[in-house]
Amino acid sequence: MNLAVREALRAFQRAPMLSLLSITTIAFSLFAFGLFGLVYLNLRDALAQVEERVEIRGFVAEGTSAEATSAAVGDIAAFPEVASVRYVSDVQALERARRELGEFEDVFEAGILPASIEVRLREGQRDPESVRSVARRLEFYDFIDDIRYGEEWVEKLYKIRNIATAVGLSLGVIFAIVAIIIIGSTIRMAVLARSREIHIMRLVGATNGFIRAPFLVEGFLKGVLGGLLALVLTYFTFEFVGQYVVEATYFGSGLAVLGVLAGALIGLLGSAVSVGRHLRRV
Amino acid sequence: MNLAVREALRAFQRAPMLSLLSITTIAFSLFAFGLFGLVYLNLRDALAQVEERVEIRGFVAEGTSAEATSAAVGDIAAFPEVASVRYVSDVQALERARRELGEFEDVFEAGILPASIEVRLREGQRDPESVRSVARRLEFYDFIDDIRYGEEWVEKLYKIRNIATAVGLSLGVIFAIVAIIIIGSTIRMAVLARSREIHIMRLVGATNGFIRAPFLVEGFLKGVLGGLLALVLTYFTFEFVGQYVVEATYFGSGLAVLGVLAGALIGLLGSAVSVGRHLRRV
Amino acid sequence: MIRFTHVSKLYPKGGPALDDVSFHVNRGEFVFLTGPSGAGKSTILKLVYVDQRPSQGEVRIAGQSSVTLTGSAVPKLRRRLGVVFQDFRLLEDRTAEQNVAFALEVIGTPQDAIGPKVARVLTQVGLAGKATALPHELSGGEQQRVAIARALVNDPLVLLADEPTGNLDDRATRGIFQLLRDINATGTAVLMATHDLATVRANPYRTLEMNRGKLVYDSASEHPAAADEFDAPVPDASETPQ
Amino acid sequence: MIRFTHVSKLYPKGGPALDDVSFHVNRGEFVFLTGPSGAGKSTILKLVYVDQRPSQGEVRIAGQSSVTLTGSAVPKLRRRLGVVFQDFRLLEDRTAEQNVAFALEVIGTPQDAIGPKVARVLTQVGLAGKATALPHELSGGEQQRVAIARALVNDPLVLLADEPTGNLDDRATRGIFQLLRDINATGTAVLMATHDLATVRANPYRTLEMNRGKLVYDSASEHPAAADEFDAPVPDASETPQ
Ligand SMILES: Nc1ncnc2c1ncn2[C@@H]1O[C@H](COP(=O)(O)OP(=O)(O)OP(=O)(O)O)[C@@H](O)[C@H]1O
Ligand SMILES: Nc1ncnc2c1ncn2[C@@H]1O[C@H](COP(=O)(O)OP(=O)(O)OP(=O)(O)O)[C@@H](O)[C@H]1O
Ligand SMILES: [Mg+2]
Ligand SMILES: [Mg+2]
Repeated sequence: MNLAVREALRAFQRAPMLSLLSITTIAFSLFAFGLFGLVYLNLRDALAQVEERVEIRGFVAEGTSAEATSAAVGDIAAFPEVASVRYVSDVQALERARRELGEFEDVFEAGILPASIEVRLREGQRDPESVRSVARRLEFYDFIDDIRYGEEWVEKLYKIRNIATAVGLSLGVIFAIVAIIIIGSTIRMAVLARSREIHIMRLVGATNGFIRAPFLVEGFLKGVLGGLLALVLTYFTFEFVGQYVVEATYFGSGLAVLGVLAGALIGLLGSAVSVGRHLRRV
Repeated sequence: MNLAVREALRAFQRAPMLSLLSITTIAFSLFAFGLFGLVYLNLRDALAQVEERVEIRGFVAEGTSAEATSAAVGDIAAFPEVASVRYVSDVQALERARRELGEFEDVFEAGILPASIEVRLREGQRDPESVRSVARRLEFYDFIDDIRYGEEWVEKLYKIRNIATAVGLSLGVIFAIVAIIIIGSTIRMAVLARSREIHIMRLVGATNGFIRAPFLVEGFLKGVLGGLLALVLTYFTFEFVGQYVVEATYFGSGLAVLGVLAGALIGLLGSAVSVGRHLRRV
Repeated sequence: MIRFTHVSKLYPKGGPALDDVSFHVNRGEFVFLTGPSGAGKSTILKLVYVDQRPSQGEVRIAGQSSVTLTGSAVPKLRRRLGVVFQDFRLLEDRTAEQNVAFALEVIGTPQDAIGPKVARVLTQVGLAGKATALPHELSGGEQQRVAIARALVNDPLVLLADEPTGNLDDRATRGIFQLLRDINATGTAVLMATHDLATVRANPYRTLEMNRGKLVYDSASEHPAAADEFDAPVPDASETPQ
Repeated sequence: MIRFTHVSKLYPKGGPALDDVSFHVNRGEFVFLTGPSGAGKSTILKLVYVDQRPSQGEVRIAGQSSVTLTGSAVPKLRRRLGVVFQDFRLLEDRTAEQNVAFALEVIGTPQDAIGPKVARVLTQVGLAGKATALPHELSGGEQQRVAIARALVNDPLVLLADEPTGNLDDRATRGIFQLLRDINATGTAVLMATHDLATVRANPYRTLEMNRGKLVYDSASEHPAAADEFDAPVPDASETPQ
């Protein structure tokens, strides 16, 4: 094994740039996974918070009787998805608007904001689908003029999360494939360059496992180095974002170790596939 | 030369994946340049259009005399950067608001929109810097309460353009470097793998140029293929964007040929540097 | 030890390299293999160290048959052989010393046993002073002696030597030949392919003569064969010799 | 043609490989170079084809001096020499034919002239039937003959042959030697390093004997030297021979 490690290090010397490139590519692969994994994690948290504040607001037509609205409030409260329902009169609405939009105070005059029924949903029922379905059911009340809900925002966040996941996954997979190709090619060339040596090893009684070992060690080392580099990269990116953009959650040491292992796996895989295929031909 | 091309093609056979990777990396490098080049071109056009509509609006305090405002209008018109100045009374402002923001009609009531002085700048003077400087000079008039100008939009577009240029340039340069490294490493390994052959070539009287030629041809071919691939990639991206996002301008055939030449140059460079360095040692 | 039974070898290109060859070599025997260029001498040796498989017939080596030998059993068999290749087959980027040590590392010899063994065998072939030279820093004859040292260092059961003195002058040839005789005296069988008729004539060993793939002369058929023990399995002690 | 003047060669490792060697070879001469393994025979040849430069003294070849020869002039000089290397130096991934053709391609011989030349020279060395075999598909002696064919195909001004018959049996040796004699008869100087004392003794050519880097015997010093024309520049006609 000692010999295998020595031979693997020799290989680094022989193709330093290509080895570096393999390591960097593995690192980028894991970095892409890691970065978009972090985006996913943080967006998931953000979504949970935003969803908490999701509310459906039905504007009540002027001159609707108090009985009609309170009957509706009771009905709506009975929907399985609904957590709470609240009636906001036009006076309350104006007050709230003044409070919240103080800046534009002069714009709001009495009577321009209508009364509304405001509905909050239970946890787990706040996805765009459920929100839309409750909103549709509110439309059945004749006296409800217009319905608003933060639909664009929720949908946007969901979209961002999905895009981030897809981009992260595909970038990661692409880089992983490129890494495997580079490693595989490096080893293909190393096997070609060392074919004479390999042939001689065979002739003096070396087993296939013995011949294969340095290549596997080489791939494994590259993978581990790539994984560590990826960890460093994500950490600095994360720190940078935390400082200049938003506070975010980092992943735990368990996931970090998993990342390095994933690198080792990519490295081993690239080596194993290539060395298996090429040794047969030498 | 015939021999050099044959040897170069042999090299492709020996390391097909690595050759493909070299080509792809060159393609990505040029793709990055090309794509962000296109973004730059199109943003430049968009900026020109947006800037045309840039206007500075000074809101006039209630109860200001007509003489004061018209004197100010005269003064401002004399600024070198200014193309035109217009006074908009409160009645005109409300009308315009109703027309433009029909949707929110009920929100606007007489008296809430103040009168204003609206200033447009000359072409070439519409960059954020000039706009800000004119706006600052408007502040000197006591009766001007508040000044608004599309500053965020202009600055945002400028920022996007600058970011796009920087991202494009750096991505392009990074990929170009990676391409040169991959090509260089491929050739380094090829030189190592063929060192015996190269030594023998020397012994039977081959000149250095003769030995170098196949490697240079190899790099050149990779570069040209990479350049063509990049053209195809940008073209499809461009078509896709044109169909689903916005109409955009594509670059002419002169630039396209330049791109392929740039690819050839990257390929040649990667080969030349590596082969020069390694042949000396064989 | 080695038995060829009606062995033929046809390479994909060209005619038969071996044509119905049968002979056996006993344990501890010393055998010359002669014949003109292209006669099939190297091919016989390649069949013994299983670089090639026979097209027809059977080759038995140390109790193993070419018919049943699996690919994974080949390394184990080779560790019990020492081979001097006609073209030396030294590793270009390792010193003489490292080339010899390599053959020991490959078979898992403990690290601290390697140094002394290598030094001893390099001295035997007269290259103690060139231990740290790379192959391209050695003369042709010196390279050949490194190849011989590598074949000997394992204390093999059988030594296969393909033209081991082709690049050596008369005096060096006599030295190497004496070395092979010493090895043989310790019980190692030696099968040596050579063009050097002077050496063959000067030594009273058995001679196999090949021509165009056929065995045309076997001096052993003139005098009685030694105790026939060629087919008995040999205890596998070669990995921890001495 | 070739003149060594007080030439010494010290390799970075080890003692002097050549020690104050002086001799000259005239145009069209046939010279044997003998001596024990490690004596410096290959080193002399390497100095002639400028694979090595002398540490001291001067080597002149075809009017070029090792003192003034620039690196870029070396290929041109080599094209006028034919070299048979002791270790053959064939390209492993090319056939016998391609290996020989390669030497012509490198020096820019027109494509349609290559085929006939290659076929002719392969026939001369007795390998017409093995033209499409790769080196590893050839016996040791066959590889050696490919190497000889490659050295001859250029119609060189000087043929340097390092142990060209080391892997050949007596009959093949006589064949190759006859070939070298024929070449020599057309005016090509031949400098042949060899251990084969039988051949040396059987032929009345000049013999240089080396030992430990020193020139210890020159048979030419016993009889008068031929017309001394070694230093005259030779017209550069080797690139379009015949
Ligand atoms: N791998 C191969 N493929 C095709 N033909 C081969 C192969 N190996 C050897 N041959 C042919 O088989 C014949 C016998 O070769 P072999 O190497 O056994 O000869 P040899 O007796 O060792 O000759 P030499 O004294 O020249 O080394 C030769 O004609 C050779 O060309
Ligand atoms: N590149 C080198 N570096 C160091 N020493 C070298 C180098 N080449 C040759 N030598 C040494 O120089 C001496 C002479 O070598 P040379 O190859 O000339 O011998 P030779 O006469 O051709 O011997 P042989 O008959 O064995 O081929 C030898 O001792 C050899 O080890
Ligand atoms: Mg042979
Ligand atoms: Mg020599």
